[in-house]
Amino acid sequence: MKVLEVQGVTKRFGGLVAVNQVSLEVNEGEIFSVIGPNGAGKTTFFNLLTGIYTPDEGRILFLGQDITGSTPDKAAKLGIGRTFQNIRLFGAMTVLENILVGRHIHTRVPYLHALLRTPLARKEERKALEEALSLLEYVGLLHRKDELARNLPYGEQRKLEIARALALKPKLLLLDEPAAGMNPKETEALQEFILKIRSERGLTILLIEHDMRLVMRISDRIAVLDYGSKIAEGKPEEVRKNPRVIEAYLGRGAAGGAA
Amino acid sequence: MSLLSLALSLVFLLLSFLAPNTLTAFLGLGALGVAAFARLEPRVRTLNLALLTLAFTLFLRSSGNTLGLIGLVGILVALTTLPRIPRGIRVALGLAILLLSVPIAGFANTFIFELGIQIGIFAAMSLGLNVVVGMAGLLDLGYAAFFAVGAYTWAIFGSPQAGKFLQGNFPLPGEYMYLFMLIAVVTTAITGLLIGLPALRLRGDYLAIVTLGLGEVVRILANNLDHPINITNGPQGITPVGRPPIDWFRSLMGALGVRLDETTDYQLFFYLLVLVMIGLVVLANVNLANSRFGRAWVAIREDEIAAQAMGIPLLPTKLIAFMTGAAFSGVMGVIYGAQRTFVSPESFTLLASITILAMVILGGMGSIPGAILGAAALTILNLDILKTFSEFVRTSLPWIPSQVDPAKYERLVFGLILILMMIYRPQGLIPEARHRAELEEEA
Amino acid sequence: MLEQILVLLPQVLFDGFILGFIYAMIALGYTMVYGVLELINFAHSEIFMIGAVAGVEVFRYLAPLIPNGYLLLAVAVVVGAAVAGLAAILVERLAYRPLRRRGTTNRLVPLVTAIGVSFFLQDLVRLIEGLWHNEFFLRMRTMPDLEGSFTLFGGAIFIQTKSVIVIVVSVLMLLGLTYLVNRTKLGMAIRAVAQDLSTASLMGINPDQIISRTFLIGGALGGVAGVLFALIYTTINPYVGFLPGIKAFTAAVLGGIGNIPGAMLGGLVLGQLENFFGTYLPILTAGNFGAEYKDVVAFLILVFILLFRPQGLLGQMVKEKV
Amino acid sequence: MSLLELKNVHTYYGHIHALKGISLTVEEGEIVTLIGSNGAGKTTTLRTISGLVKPRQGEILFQGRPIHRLPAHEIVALGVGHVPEGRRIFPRLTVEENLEIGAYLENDRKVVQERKEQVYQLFPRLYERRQQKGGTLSGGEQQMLAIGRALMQNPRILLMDEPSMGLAPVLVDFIFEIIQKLNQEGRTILLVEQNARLALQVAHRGYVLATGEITLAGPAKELAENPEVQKAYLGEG
Repeated sequence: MKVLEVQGVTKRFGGLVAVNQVSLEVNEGEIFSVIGPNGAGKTTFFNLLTGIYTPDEGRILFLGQDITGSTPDKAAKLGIGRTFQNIRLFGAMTVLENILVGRHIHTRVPYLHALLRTPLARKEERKALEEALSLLEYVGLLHRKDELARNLPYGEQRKLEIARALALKPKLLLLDEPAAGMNPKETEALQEFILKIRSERGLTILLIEHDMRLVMRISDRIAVLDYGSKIAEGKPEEVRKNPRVIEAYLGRGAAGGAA
Repeated sequence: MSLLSLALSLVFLLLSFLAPNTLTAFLGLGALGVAAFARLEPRVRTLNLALLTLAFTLFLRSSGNTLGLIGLVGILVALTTLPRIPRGIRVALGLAILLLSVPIAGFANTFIFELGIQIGIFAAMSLGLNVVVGMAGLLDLGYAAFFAVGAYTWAIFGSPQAGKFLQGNFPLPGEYMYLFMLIAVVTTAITGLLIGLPALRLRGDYLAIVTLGLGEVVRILANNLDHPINITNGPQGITPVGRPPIDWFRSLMGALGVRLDETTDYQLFFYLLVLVMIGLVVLANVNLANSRFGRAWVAIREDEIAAQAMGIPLLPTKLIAFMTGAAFSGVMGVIYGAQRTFVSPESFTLLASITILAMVILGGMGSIPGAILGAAALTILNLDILKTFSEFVRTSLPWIPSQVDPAKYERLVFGLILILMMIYRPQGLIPEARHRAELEEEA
Repeated sequence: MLEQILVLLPQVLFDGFILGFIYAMIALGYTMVYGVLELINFAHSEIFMIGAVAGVEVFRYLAPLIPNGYLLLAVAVVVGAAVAGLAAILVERLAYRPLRRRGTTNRLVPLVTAIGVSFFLQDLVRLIEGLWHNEFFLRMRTMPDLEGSFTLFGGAIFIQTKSVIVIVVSVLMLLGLTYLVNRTKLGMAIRAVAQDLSTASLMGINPDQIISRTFLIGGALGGVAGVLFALIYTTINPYVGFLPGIKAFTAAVLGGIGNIPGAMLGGLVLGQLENFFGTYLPILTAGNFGAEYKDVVAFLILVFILLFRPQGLLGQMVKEKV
Repeated sequence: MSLLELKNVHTYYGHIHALKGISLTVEEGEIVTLIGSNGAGKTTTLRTISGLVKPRQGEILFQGRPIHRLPAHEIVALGVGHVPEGRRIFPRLTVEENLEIGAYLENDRKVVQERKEQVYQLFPRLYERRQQKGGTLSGGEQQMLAIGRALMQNPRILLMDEPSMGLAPVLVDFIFEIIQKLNQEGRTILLVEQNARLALQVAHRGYVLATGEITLAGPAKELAENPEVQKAYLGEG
């Protein structure tokens, strides 16, 4: 089944075409990576999928439903979770509270119930708390639950951001450069983690990443953006050998060097 | 240290009997400072606070000096914020101060009641604004508009005013005030919706100026809607605004052995009513803060884009915060109008909005004890200290021109408080954990 | 009714221009500071008021020495500009710069400070005037040679000499500022700091210095506007800045905040609209709603622009980086 | 004495420890490159050198003089030119004004004029567009303008942050040719690049950054042949 279908999406900022006629399809359970040089339009592409920007042209279908031009909160409610390139945690909230915010849409407490803290509100809050704690345990951050998110080390902030997105119980998870700023050991752990959540949580994952080792190892398929246009798509080996990709991104002579 | 602290408290207690004057009050405040900030054993600290409660009560009763009230508020704040004081003692001492000390002093000096009621009304409003500014991070500079809507909601129908444009028997009987407290929740929430719906779509700083403008619009309407139809009676304001009959309260108090006269009966009644309201407002604040709504507000304040990515819709969530704050203010407006029996546009200027904002900021954005402390401090400053200072200037410094009347310089004082707090202690006097983290980090 | 409207129209348009020029000059202060610091400088309305007070004091003390009204006004304008400019620099130094130094990211902090400064200055001026003259409602002394008037188009427009002065002075000011901003090195540095403060510092520009000068220029313009305001409306007090201030801010937003020609245009448009409603609202509603609602109109305009064209008439959309 | 020397520099963004003890040198006349993945601290290193962020610990010496406590505009005045990440040209200044603001510290009109002519010679494209607003230029033209603007300062060292970012291959080649040309004319360049292959081709020496630390250093040729580097940054293995 296709989780995501992007059909000819274009986004312009003034004269600049940030995303140009990009189409792609992501199947259920896949890890699909989008790579390309800095400034190639990858993050803009994510922002189009999550409703932060509205495309000038084209359509976006999520689970067969047209979500073109929807708002970020609607995209989240439909089941698209995401992380951000430059980590956007709620820094002054605790780790646990960050997860609880992630569970916002699943905590069904009407306003008056919350105001009066009725039995219904208590029950829902308790449930939310239990689930949040078990999620923290799952990702290995339980011991940090009462610390402010901003005080976590960088690697754990990245992890918490993914955990917060998981709290949405998304069907599609968008990860924007999750390995940025990680050393090889941390990257390896991240790789295990991504594979684990994919298989255990039945997720489809769309990944933007610069770390080629990570991308080549975990992606089922890869699309390459350059100058806002998709210049290649395929399995990791295919992409790696594609001359256009080598020229635009991996660097001239990369193929020769590898040989 | 423990001994010194205890000794200080005891000296103050003794002096409260012998020489209840301003100097003694400062000694008492000093003793309170030591009891709150020195490294003391929890038991010693608790004992100290109990002693000080007794001493300030006696002092207030014998002198009527409002510095004593500051002391009592200080103890309340200490009780709510200091760690490791047994829960039972917190509650017992707190109730003793609110239900015994203040009324005892109030019977001796009715100004204390007046001050207590004003503090209470402003504290409840600060708590309401605290939801909007402190939790959700929405800078509302027109908050007094909701106070006005609440006050007018009852004033128009609780006085003969409504008869000027409606058929029917006005004023409505005083007991309708309780009903109108509920109605005011609705009218102010609707006003909040009308102002918020356009304003909350805007970025933070634009929101501030638009709420300021729309707050002014409400005041202009109150000032001018005496024609073509006389709804608000214009700048003269509306009087007399009805109060609920309190025969039941008199007999209840009589049964408890409290003798009331014609001024103290309503004062004690409104004082207790305001206390109940603060209790409710605090409860609502705490409940909301620990709910999905409270978390969503903080999340929006921290990062709107990330909050949206968590499925939180911006406008509706902000509107709920805005309307909640508005409703708190509206209810207090009804009580304010009834207690003073007079409502006029004068009370709802930008100055009023900024005063409430200054209370929240002084106490600490997002902090519940902070909002109460801020309200107490600024109300006492405004109603008492500046006036006393004026008196002093008039009698002791006659060379200062008569136009320079310190009581009229609230803006100078509030402005200075805002500036100094923002520069030196943006997290407020009693910071909430989150804001402390956020604002101290920058320091 | 239509006839009544038409008869009044030339006069309404002319008066609207005068109001508009004053708004435009104040609006420039808001827009320039917003341009460099993204701060709504609430205290700018008090800088304007300080200029007005300075003008009144110059008239009070120097009128016996300078019998020529025009010369006296020139002195008042210069003093008003200097005092207001200085006050603006002081505000920046004492209140805003410490916040910048701390690197506050919370946008509420500078805004609340600005409100505090605004309130503080109102009463500070009142205190000073109270100690000085034992009164804080001030009257501008009238100079006979500034009190002339004439009519145009067979009496369709009644024009005071003062009005002509306001228009001449403000046009000169606006032209001067345009030259300064577009043609001088300082102006280029101001624009650079406004567009990208940290990159400007990579050009060797000292942002603090440029910000200080921006406050000086904006404050001086506000001060001139204050003197002209006092000249036209003759009575002022320490709280007189609030309404013109918030309307000038509206004008700045209307033109596109941060945009200098926009502020001028916005000021003129708002002056016209306000004067228009102030005059015609009572006529159109048969006296039921009077001129007092013209402020309401200004606020509603503010709300509508912010909602439907937040970038203003001449501004450009700024997108947040995600 | 090295032209530029960093000694054990630590920089923080809030609680995030972005640079964990960076030490490096740049000699007069060299091209030195910093390579590493996104978030490794390359840009932070340049921003720390030019004073946009302050190091919490460590020293930065320029011509032997400590500069790590100076504000950015004073560091520029000493001769450190910075072509920032993402170009950061002033969008509402014209091309000509963007260049003139680059020479803000030069008061001699004649000198400014001469430098402007040199830049136009280097990038004739900019001359054609000199009256256009910076924001209307294409990405490649903006990069030229950013380099030209820094050259207007006549800097002793040029810090370049990802000049190839988002550019079409043909333009990337052009920019790298310019970098080499500038170096041949005697300019010292500290180059941060994601395109490690190209960077190592033009540079004399290089440093590899990972999570705020220097993990490898050496002559560019050696680094390009290092299997670790090839695997991590050249998309091989």
